[in-house]
Amino acid sequence: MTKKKIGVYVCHCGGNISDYVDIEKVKEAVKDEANVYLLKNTLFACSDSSQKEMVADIQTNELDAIVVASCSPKLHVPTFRGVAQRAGMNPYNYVQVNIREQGSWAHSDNPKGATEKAILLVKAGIARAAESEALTSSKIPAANVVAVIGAGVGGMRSAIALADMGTEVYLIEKEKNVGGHVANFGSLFTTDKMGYELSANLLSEVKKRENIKLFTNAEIVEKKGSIGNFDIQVKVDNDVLPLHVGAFVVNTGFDSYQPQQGEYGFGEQTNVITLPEFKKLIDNSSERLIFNGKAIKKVAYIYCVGSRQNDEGDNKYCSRYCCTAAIHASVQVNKKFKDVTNLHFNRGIRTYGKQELLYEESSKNGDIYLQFSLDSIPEITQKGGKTFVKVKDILSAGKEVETEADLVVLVTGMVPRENSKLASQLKIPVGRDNFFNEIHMKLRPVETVIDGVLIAGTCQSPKNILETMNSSMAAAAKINSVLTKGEMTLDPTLAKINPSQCTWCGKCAEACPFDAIIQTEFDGRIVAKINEANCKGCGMCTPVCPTDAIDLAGFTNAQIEGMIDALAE
Amino acid sequence: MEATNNDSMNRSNAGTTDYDVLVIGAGIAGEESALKLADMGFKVLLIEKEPSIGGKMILLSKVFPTLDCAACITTPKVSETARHPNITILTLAEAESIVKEENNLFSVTFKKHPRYVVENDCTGCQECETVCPMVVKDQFQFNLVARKAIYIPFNIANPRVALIDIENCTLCGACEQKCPSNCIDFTQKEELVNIKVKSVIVATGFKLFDPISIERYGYGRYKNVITSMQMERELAPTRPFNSVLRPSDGKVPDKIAYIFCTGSRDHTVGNPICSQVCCMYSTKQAQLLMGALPMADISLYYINIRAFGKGFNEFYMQAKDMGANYVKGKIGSISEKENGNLILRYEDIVTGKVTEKEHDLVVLSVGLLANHEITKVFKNEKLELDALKYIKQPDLLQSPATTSIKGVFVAGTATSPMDIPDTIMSAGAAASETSGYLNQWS
Amino acid sequence: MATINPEFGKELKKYGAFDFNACYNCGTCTSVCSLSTEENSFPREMVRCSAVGDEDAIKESLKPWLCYYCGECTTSCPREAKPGELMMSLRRYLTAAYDWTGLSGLLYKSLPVSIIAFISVAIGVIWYSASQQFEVEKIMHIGHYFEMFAIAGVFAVILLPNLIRMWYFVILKPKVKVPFKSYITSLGELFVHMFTQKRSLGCDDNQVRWFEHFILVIGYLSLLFTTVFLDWFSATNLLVIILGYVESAIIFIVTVDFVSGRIKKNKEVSKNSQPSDWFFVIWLLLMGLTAFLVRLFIDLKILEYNFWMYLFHWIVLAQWALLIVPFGKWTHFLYRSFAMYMEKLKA
Amino acid sequence: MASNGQPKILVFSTEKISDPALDLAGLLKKHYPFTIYTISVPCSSCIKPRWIMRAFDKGFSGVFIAADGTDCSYGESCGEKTSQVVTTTHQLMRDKGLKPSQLKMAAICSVCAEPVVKHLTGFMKELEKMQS
Amino acid sequence: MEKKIRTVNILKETRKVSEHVNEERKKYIQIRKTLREALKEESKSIPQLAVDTNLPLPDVTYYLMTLLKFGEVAVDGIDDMDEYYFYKLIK
Repeated sequence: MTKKKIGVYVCHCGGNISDYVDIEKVKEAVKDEANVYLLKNTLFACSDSSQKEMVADIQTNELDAIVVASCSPKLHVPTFRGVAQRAGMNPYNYVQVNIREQGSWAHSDNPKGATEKAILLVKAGIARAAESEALTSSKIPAANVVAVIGAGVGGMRSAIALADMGTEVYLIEKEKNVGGHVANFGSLFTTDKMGYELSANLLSEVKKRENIKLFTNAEIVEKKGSIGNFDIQVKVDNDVLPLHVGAFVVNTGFDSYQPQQGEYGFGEQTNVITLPEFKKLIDNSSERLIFNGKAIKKVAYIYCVGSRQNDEGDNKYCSRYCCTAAIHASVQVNKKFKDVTNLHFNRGIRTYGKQELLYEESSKNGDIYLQFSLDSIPEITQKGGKTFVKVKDILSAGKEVETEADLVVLVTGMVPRENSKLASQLKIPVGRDNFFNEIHMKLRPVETVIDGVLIAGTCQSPKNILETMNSSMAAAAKINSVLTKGEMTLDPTLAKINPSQCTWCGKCAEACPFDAIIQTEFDGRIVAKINEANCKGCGMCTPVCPTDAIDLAGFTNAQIEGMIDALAE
Repeated sequence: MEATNNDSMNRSNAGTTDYDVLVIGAGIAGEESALKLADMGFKVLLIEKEPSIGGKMILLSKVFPTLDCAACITTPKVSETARHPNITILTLAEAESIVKEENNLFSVTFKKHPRYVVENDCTGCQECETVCPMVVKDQFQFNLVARKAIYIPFNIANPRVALIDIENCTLCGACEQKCPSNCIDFTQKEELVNIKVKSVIVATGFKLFDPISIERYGYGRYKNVITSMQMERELAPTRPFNSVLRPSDGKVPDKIAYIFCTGSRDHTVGNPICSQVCCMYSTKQAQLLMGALPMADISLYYINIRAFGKGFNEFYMQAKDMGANYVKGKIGSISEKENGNLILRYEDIVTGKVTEKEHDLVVLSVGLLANHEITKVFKNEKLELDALKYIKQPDLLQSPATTSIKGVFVAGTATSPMDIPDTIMSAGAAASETSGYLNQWS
Repeated sequence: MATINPEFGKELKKYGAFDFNACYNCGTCTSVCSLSTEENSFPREMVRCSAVGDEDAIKESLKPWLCYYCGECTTSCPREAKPGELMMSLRRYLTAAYDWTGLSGLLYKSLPVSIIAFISVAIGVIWYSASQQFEVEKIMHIGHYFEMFAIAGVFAVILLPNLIRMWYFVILKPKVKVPFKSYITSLGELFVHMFTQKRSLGCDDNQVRWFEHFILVIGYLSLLFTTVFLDWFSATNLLVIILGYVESAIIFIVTVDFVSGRIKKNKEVSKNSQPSDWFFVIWLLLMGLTAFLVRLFIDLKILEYNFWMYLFHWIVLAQWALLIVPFGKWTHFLYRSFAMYMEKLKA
Repeated sequence: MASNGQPKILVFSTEKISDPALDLAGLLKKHYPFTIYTISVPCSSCIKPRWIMRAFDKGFSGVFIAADGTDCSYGESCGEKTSQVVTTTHQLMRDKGLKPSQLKMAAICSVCAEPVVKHLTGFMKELEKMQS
Repeated sequence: MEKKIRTVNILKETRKVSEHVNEERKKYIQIRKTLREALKEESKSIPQLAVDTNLPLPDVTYYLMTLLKFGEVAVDGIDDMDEYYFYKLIK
């Protein structure tokens, strides 16, 4: 152990600490500890005057480390790290000891015990400070360039948002055309806009911006690197383009659920179609709603097709947008055509939020709603060339009701798009519902565990257009805030591998949730190495190492064991 | 050039702005927008009319569908916001007027209410609370218990410092005598502050529906009819009671009812839309209650279950599997028995019959309402509202965060009811839009 | 199994129903209704049957008659679907459905037809009086007989067959088994409800409405008795004369209140008046008023010079007896009490 | 062993979640034995078995891991990995003749002041019993 | 430490304390005293306290829980039916 000059400050916190903890006793007990060069008590360590005094102490005595025994680190670690920095000391040579929340207050019933505990805690703090290392935050250059994957309306919106914030964008679309599903939509709910208009508007905005490069018929074929510095190969038509990007926004959208052969007569009866097909029919018909040459007077909508399935189906989730989409279609039908009756066979209408107004509008139009449960789904039968739908209606106390229908519309949900290649290239985790998974639904809803790979729109979960736009822009804001400075500061509290001890078993790489452990060569051997850009400093890799070759900065064996020894006294 | 303008004095310092962005409201939407913009390097002023930032979420128990503890999720964000070098936070501050000037700057006047405690000196030791002789209903525990006239709003408040409720203060001065850091200052006065900003984000959130207007439910008259927010507090780790108890007599309830759509989807109270979160928070509370009170029966009276988000339907099915009793039918009326129990009358839609059930605690799943007072603050240009009194989003699908005023953006539940993930996304969108706007500026 | 019939809803709208499609089946209406019980839960079931178009279920149901329209369901309805008004419309619809002549439906659905019918009756009375040279004595005598025969005829030809049809829809067609003895033992129910409307006391709104209604019915029935059997207009007995005055005064005072309520629309029940409702209350009012005046004119001995007064009274009376009683709203008096009777039979 | 002969417990808490719970316990004056000492780490899954063994070697009677559980900001796998650490350490403890019950783990949320105090006082009682 | 100026005296010159506030203060002090008195001998449940103090049940709940919050009382077990907790006085 190298000899260090440590300054120790014990705070009274008014009387919050000193009323229970005998400060003098604490001082007396620790004054002879190794490395203690200076020992003071202070009424309020956090006060301005105390801070100034500390700066002066550090500078005049050339202290190597300081320990402040006061309140919870949650409150004042940044304060005293600031003190250290102002005095020219490395902020990581500062140790805070909590003798208030976990000292005087927790043991206000036992001042003697509180004092005894405070002594050991301060000693442990001193031991930790003695082993503390100066850490410097390293900076890595980061390309303020983002590859947005998928040029549906969400992807285009991400690209525009990023470009407006000053980030360069490569917008990569697998298909020949942009706009995804929405480009083929007519009227969109809760606005008076058309889907194709929205898509065209966005495309013209994309084209207006010089810092967006749009590639269609394009696909990522190779990816290397980490956040700030990814190198990718993009195949555009038949050429392969090397690009350097700082991050990805994955906005690959959804697929419409395709009913199985025979599901509600789909594929067997010609007048059973899906909602997307029906929407096209509405858009393409004028004056009269004609299907297969026959005028349609009664439309039966069957909800939750491919969503909210029971144990036999894959999709347990609710597809969120379909209730509103189907009702919106029925309202369009009423607006556009005379004398068409809409019959909604649903499992409980989920027009959440303002979308409720659409449900109300449709009801007032005279649409009829019938509710069923999964254990008794509507039966579709053919009698004499006519189609009949029969159901036990929950809303009519379980009475069986039947209607003739000219057209049966299956309200199909969203399923995750088949994207396993991209998922494995970018290492995007997939949730139980097979959609891409965010790292935390509320804290970090657009980030994945892989730094620099963000997700937005319906590849994450079913969403309507508004929600897709919000998440697309949120992803743009998040990644721009990381890349905008052109460099990234890495927190120095990272895992460190001692290569001479490492024998590469791969256990650490397996334990790391952030893909931060890579292989490298050392002395002709393969060993593990921390990719600092990805490391979050959680330390999950440290206990799994069979040769104990990994330490977490700030929590090294020496520091923790020093503390344990001190506390065990 | 309009050189003859006589306000050239103002104009001369028009180039100097105090902040790039003013964010009004420091709930999770305001915090998230502020953080993202601050991370991008913009200078942000975040003002909050309450004494603590964190909005409504910081007061919740756990959050659906992950059952994360709400405090665990908000407090890191709260402290990150509080600590960010590019963010200045003012609590107890209310915007008074916002005028858009010809140079596109916004001249903002806000009122800073006195705390009567010097914020930087208070250590949060709560010594003052022990000597204060006056109690008032604790608004942060939704009136289930009392607080003192000098008080720290709640344990995880940020800033965690005391304030004096001067309306209820007896001016005895005991706190001032007791305070170890001498931070109490009765001479503080209300201040009006004028600043200039380049852009504004409105993140003023929502109002909770007050069920007192639905007389049939007896809220306010029947002690054991409480709101879901009160139950939220009863379930929170920093709860007002030692356990989940009913307010009439401190009994551990064993037949609890939830009444969905209280104040939502209801024209009679003027709110025809669905509040988007009540089904799920009630389902969450049901799960938590089944954990806390294993013997209790929980019945949830609903119209439709809106379990639409990621993992929501699965969460709802899980609650059913755990034994939550979902009953289709809205409660028509409640009557109180002598022992404080409540009789609920409803039509069981499945059977089509009027039914009466007795419960010993009733929770009203109250909805969200628009909080539109902020529009009054905008003086020369109109911040438009939609038909439901939420902030209007003129370009809903293409630029959801823009408003009727250029340079003013909107985030979170100020636009519509929404859950926490949607709020965070909406706040991100507002940050993105604001950043794009500010980049054009230079 | 019922067949969904969207057309039925459109038909109902002609009887005054509106917005009931807005219902999202929360059941608030049923649970706030103080008359709704576990055995007889309404109005949502009726709203539902109307939306789905289950005509048979409605014809078979007595529930529309069990509702006394306090309006609580409508004011509490979160979707503004006006269940109370739907129940009112169903009563009109059922009145038409029970009526074998089909005239009720015609009059309910078409205001022009109603007006033509009223004018025709008026012309008939005037034409007849003209043919009698407007001779007061003679015409009053005939008027008295007309009254007696109209009552008997309308009852025998229209109302009785209609009641039998009601019984057919409610009991016979759905094959409800009723022991014969019940028909007799339940009669008490019929008369109690016919003369007291006891059930409406269960409504939450107030007792004043019941009381008004009660004295109106009593006033009306006793005036009928006084004019027909005691021959009030020719009576010399002071007691009978005073009785008639009191009764007619009661009728027009109460109906003035009813009419002004419908004008002011201050209660839910009076917010959505249909022509049939107006005809009913106004004609009642006119009957009370004109009867009072006719007798007054007699007592003042000025009727002879003011024959128009009696003519006017007779026109009102004829329209009442030939249109409103058999085909109009008057029938609710019978159907409501028979509904309670049949309800008892079914139990 | 502390001066009063009470068993000593070493608590590993996590900086963002369970340590705040202990802070809150103090704030709420929820008392627990003073011979409970805390070392705070970023995530409970970074605790090395050798540290725990060191604590036993040096005289601690019990070690308590206040884990993050599902709230952990480093991802869902935290709980599982922390359990792995406990399993590994249990093996080492058995080899040394220590009882597995001397090492405890529980998920503690950031405001779980009451539960954590309950856990710790309960653990202390168990250890006292074990000693006597 | 030096005693600084009592700023409350400055405010007192311009501000009056409302009647309502004084009443509420008295009420609290009174109820607090009553509850503490009632708990002196043994722990009690809320219904028992209501009987002993003649205070309405909801008031007992509200003020007792307030005392619990301020750390003046603590939970002391629950009755056999698991319905009502007992509360004891601290110190």
